Amino acid sequence: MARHPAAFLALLVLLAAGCARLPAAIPEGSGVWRGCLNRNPVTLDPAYVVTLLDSSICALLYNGLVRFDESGRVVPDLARTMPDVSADGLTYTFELRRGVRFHNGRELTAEDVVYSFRRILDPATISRRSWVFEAVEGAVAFNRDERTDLPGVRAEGSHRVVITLAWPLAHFLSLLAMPAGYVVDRNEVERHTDPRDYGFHPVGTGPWVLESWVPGAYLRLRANPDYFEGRPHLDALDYRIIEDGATAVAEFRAGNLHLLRLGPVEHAVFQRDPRWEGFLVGAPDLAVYYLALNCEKEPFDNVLVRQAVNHAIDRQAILEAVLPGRYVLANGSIPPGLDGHDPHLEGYRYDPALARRLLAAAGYPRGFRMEIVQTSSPGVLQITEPIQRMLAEVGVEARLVQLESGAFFATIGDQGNPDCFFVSWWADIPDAENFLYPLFHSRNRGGGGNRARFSDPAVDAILDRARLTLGAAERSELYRDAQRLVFSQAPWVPLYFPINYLACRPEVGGFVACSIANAQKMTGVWLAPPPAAD
Amino acid sequence: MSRLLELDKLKTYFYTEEGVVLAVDGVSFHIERGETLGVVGESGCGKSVTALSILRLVPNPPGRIIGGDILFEGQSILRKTEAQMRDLRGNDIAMIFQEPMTSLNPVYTCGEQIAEAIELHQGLRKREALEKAVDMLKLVGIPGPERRVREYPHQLSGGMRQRVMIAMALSCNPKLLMADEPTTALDVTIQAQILELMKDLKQELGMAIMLITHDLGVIAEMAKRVVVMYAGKVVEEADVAGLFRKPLHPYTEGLLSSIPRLNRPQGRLHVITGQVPNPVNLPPGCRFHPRCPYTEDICLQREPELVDTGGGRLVSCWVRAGGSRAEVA
Amino acid sequence: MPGKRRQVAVSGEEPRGDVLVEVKDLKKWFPVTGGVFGRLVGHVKAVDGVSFYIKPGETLGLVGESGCGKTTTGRVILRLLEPTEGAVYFEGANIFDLNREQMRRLRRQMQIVFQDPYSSLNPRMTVGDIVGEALEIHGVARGRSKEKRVRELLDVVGLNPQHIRRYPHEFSGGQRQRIGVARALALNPKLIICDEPVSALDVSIQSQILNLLEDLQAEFNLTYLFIAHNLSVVKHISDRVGVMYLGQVVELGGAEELFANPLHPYTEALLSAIPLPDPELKRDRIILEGDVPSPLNPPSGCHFHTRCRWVQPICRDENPPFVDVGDEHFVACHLRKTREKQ
Amino acid sequence: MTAYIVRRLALMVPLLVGVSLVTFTLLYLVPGDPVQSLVGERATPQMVESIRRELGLDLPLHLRYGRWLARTVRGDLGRSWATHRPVMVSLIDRFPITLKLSVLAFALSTLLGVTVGVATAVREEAGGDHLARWALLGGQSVPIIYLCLVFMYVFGVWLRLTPVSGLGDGSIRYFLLPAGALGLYTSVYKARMTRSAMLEVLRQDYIRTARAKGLSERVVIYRHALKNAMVTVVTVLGAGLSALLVGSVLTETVFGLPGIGKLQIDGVYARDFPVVMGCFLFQAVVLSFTNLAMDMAYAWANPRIRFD
Amino acid sequence: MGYGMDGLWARARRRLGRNRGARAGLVIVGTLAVAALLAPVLAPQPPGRMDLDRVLLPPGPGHPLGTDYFGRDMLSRLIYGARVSLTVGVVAQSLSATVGVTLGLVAGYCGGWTDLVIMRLVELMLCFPDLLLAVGLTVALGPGPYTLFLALGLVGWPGMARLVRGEALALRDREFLEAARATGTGPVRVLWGHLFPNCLSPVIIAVTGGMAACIMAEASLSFLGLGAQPPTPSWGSMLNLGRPYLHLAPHLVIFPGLAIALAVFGFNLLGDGLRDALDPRRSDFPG
Repeated sequence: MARHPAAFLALLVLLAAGCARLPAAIPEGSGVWRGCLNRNPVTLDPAYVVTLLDSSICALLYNGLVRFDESGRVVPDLARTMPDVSADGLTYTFELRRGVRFHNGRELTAEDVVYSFRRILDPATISRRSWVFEAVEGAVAFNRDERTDLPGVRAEGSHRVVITLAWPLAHFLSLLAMPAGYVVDRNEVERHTDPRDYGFHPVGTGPWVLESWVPGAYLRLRANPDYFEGRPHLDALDYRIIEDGATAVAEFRAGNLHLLRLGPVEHAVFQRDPRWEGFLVGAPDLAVYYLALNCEKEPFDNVLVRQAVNHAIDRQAILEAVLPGRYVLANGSIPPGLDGHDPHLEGYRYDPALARRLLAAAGYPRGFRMEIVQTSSPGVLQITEPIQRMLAEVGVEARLVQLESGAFFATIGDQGNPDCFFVSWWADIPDAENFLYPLFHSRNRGGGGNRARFSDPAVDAILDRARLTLGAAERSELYRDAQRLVFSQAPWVPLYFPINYLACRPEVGGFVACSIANAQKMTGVWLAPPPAAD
Repeated sequence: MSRLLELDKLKTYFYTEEGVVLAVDGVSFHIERGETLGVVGESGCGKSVTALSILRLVPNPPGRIIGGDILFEGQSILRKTEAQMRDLRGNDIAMIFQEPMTSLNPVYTCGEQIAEAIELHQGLRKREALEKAVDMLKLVGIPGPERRVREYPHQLSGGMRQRVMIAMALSCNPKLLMADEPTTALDVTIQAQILELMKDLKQELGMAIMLITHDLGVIAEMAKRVVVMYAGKVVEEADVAGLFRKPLHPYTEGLLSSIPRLNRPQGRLHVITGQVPNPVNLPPGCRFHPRCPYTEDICLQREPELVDTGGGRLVSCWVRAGGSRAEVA
Repeated sequence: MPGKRRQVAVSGEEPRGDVLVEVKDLKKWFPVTGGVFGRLVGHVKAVDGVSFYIKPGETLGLVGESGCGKTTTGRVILRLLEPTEGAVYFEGANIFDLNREQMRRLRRQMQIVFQDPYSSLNPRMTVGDIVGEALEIHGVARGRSKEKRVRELLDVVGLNPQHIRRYPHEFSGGQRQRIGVARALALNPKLIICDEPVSALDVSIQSQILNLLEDLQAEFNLTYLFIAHNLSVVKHISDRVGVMYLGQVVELGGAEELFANPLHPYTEALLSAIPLPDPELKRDRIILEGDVPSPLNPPSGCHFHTRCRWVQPICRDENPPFVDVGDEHFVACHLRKTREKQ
Repeated sequence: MTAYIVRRLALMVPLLVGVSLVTFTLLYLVPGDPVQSLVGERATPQMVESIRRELGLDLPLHLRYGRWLARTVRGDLGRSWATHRPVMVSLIDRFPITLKLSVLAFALSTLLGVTVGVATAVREEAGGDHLARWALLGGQSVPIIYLCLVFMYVFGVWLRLTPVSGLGDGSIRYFLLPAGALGLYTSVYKARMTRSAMLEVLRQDYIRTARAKGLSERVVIYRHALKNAMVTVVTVLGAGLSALLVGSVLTETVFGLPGIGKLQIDGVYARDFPVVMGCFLFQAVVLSFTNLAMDMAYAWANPRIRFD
Repeated sequence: MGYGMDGLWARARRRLGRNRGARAGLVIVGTLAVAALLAPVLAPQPPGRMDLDRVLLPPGPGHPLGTDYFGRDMLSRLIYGARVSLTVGVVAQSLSATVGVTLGLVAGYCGGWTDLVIMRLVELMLCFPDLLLAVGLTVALGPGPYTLFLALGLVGWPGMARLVRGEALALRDREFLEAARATGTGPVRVLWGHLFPNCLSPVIIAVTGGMAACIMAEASLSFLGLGAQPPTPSWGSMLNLGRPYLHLAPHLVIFPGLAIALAVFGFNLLGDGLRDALDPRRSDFPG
């Protein structure tokens, strides 16, 4: 997954928060949740979801075979239990819950699961997420229109689904928990003359039913009374679409929103306000912000230069100035909280003199000129402007090239060849694999995720091996090794793992923040009768 | 019975960026009931401002009536309230202007514009007023008045518009009609029509007319008495015949001899030398002295008074009338 | 073409040799568009078949009421407007046959003085630039010598040569008109078209300019085409006078003769309409009824027939020829003979 | 009159073609492949290729334009590349929002602008009028986004007189603040135009005529002068209304009103070709019709103008 | 009337001097221009100097207007920002004035087909909403100072062309132009030597107003992330980058906002004053 940081800003990644004091009994049907989204969702069809925001809304409407719980662990969802996995790790057998009904009342069967997965891989669908299932037997050929059957996904009877993989994949279940693994109703999809219209009329099995969606204005979901885990506490979820951060703050202050995702500055403001003490919560996001250096392009094809750049930047000072209390300094790419995160990994310390020496050694005693490509959001500039200044101090003249996001992603992808760029990577799945394989495997250079165009056969070998390794401890060790190896060659200037803060209105209860976008189902949230307004 | 209108040393000044313009500077004359008085002078001599002062319509700022008095039927106009003034305007004293093209409001029909004054001053309903407007158009000789009353000014020719203006001015039977260059913008043949119309109407309605013009021909044809103005002052006042037979003031004299004549043979034209003085920077003494062929020392120093030389002829000139040295002294 | 073609009786096909300018059957129609796609709906026949000539050194006056086409005639003769039809011979050459460069050279020979002394001088230029521009364009004089010549010209027209750096608005109307005359004189032209040069001026200034024009004519042997609506002025300054009505010259003759003995009913009416500054003079006036018809759709036959008190059936159908009744007195009227008999 | 309207409508055709060509070219020049924004991060070249084919991006330029034109002529503006929503549906959904906002803002700014314009023209030197004029000028000097924020906090958060932002149920209440900010913002220009038109008119002879008739100053100003001044002001007002109608992006963004302007700017960012083309075309049509309407209003106000 | 006075410009100057608003506008604009020109002298610090230990300081000694999130001196940045903001205005307005005046003059003077073609083009351009056209151009060309100039310049010219054409049409039949042609002046010289100087006052007024609009537009584009590019501080970008700090460190928003408001206010006042002063129809003495 991992869409741009600017586009995604909203409610999704929520924090373990105990806002309202727990009452004796949770009131049933306790009202309407008022939330906000910072953009209009693009689509609610799991086959086309690419943004975190769409993903988080889909999570409310749909279920997959498995899902992430609030801490990011994979737990059964439509499946009654965790699947049986064959010893070779290739065959997964899922027993479905009985009596699960779509919002239209029809009962879900194994065929629906098969249809949904096939649909993702069907070349006619042109799904953006076919790679999720690429390990499934026959998937690649099916997706390329080279065969018409998909042997890897089968229904056995009405309530058993068997998936066979072409190669073992340790994090396969995590992939299934992504929106691409959500189950849709075939009839509902095919009802529309243009199947793409389904995206506006989603019908799933989830705890919430889409009631209305006025694009650009709001989205209203009502509780699904027949939800298989029981009806949610709240009656409905109202999500207003508020793009301007300042407007959202105004609405929150006016009492019109229950939850506000705080920017660094709002965070500081709310923190100083005693009224909000105890209603602010922070939790790390599964993401990493970094400055990528183009390893294929002069002068960054020289590891000494890359190391010099790393030494030239006082990351700690910058982050402390602009994101106090909102970051964990990153020395690698795997965020804390994931298996494989290495707290002992040593970063490049700030040492301009050393940086200059390295540059001289690399043949650039008087520095060089470069461009830092970035998007044009204010938060980004706050990081890159001081970087620009620090680089200037070691003789590297960096020009900041601000592109709006469309041009930015084209430039850092296959269509451009930038020197260096500032970007972030957000977890698709809470797995270390997601922070190494797409980012550093030479197979994924460019558009595939490895935008620094880093390439090292040794790293490739470890990553390939890790993907096939099923033992958790062993995998974790491999990823630690890979990370150490990668960062010894400094393809990035890793900056930080973000910590997100939310402000909750006091009447909110049972809200638990999640680090992964589609883990939040909003089923446990309730509202106490509101105290005096702010 | 008092005179219809009497101006007594009227002074209207304009306070502009360039300085104070003495547009009307101590003007005195009178108009009898039913009489046609011609006011003649060149542009900037103050004749239009005099007329506007009588209606108290001098734009303020920058203009202001700062002295003298205007008596209409024996009552001071300057002491009237604005409401009383509005009763007077268009009702007792009406005015028509030089440019029939621009003097009518382009967005209202002729009928509406005539009826407006009738409604206001005679308290008629709109429909009655419009009927009266048709009568007025008939009176001023506009063919098809029922149709014309619904037409806009731009649909009429210049001559027709001036007739509408006259109809509007006469709609409330004013005692005094002030006509400010009523035919200057019109062609000769149309001018003849309008002048003829004004003569007829005067005979019919019996109002007094104050005819302001620079055209001595028009004066000769229309007026009984003439006032000649120069640089904000009256320089001569006379009956028409007398003025044309023997002008007293050197300015009047020069004016009369400098126009080409159709009906008499003429050699080289006589010329009044120099320019009309700058109204902000008037010459001392007699304002005409820099252009006057008869200038004496006193003309440079003291302004002459308007003196009666007998037979209803008044002139303000040191040379021709002695300028009332005795009186001033 | 609507109506019958007017017969031209001024001269034959060849240009006359003894004249400076000859205008032959000149027409200037302005197209009028309207309708859904800007279709041509008609023409304003501003000048509709005008013929006359001007002899060197004389002043030809052209009078008529507004919209009669006298100003347009002047503009077409200068080729400021392109004619619809007809020819203008200047010293024997048809100016409409000249190319740009030839025309540019010819412009030195003919100049114009405008009516409005306010709008005819560029308010953003100094007097020196206004008068001297022609000198510069035609490469006559530049820099010092230009300035010297401009000062001379200012002196000639009675302005203070010291004022060369002043702007037009710093002058009075009469002085501005003098600047306009100086500009016209700059290139020593043979012909000056005076388009209502005194009608915007005060009476006392008018005579100054008229005298100036007469003096200059004598001094530089100028030829004038004097366009005006004021008959007194035209009579005073002209040797011969043409009277225009609705795009046509209806009568043309020696000034004294024409005013003493008008042959066309329009001329007659025009003359009697002028108020004379002579209160003791009693005369009968001919008051013309109604307005001048629109040049967009002039009356058939004789254009004047709608307002003529002598109108006959023939006048409605046939445009009268413009004929010489002797002594270079031309008139276009069917009834001339009939009335003479009366 | 009918003929005139027909003519104006006929003239719209080349205009629309022109607009579409310019937009098309501009879009073509925009760097950054739309596909990149559609596929997300982990795209295989094969996936990119199939999306390009789906969108017709593999075709040469003139064919793409031709296809678009052929479809548009049939009244089909296509579907958004990003959301797949039919562009026509989006336009129809969003136009009422923009319309409400702009008509309200227009009414407000006209009222405010004309009042202040007349007041300052009639009493040129008086203190109170100057104050009003300066206040308007001051209001316009604040960038509109901040004006919006101030309105939001004052009326929405502190006084709680109006909703803070958003579309709500679409009732007028929700449009008061944005229309207020926008109206205040655009009234300065109108005040200025009204003032100079009034000053011009007050110099005219017919005003003197009206006064000479004995009409009261109020009648002279409001009946005789204002109607004439409006003749000139109407054209300016029209420009203002069309500017509002085609979207006030910033206000819509800040107040979270999904209007045409917002749709369009999002389209530009996403390189959502059908949306952008559709929006510009739609705006050109709206502009043409407003201009036509304004010309009619002008003709109505000004009897000198008659068509044909 | 109208003689014995000094030049038209002198009168305009005097009227400007008498107009309180215009005087204030002139002072404001003049001050800003001087600040922009003398930025290196006036600014207490280089605009880019960071001090990460002294961030978000409120106004006080040492930093009269406080510091921003990098500890940069706000006053210095504002002074340098004047350069960008005014340059954007000047360059964009020069561009649109050049194009607009040329096309407007040609259209108005030549008439006929030329006029038709140019005016259709103008109408076409006017079909694009200003801000959206600027956004489109900026996105197409990539943000940057030149893009900003070009985008704002291109947005402005059709209005200017229409204005100048109207002016030229009104002047086209004035006799002084005929006089120029009668002396054999070529069309180019008539256009630029005679016609242009007489259209100058409305152009000056429009440019003054346009300056205000440009400063505003730069702020709007910054709001959309398309404004001036760092490290060059422009008021618009300072305002936009400071916006999140509205509650925490309001001086980050207030001062650039004030600067913009002041500049816009100044230019508008000046424009209004110029309109009154240069309007040739305004005279104080009737007839």
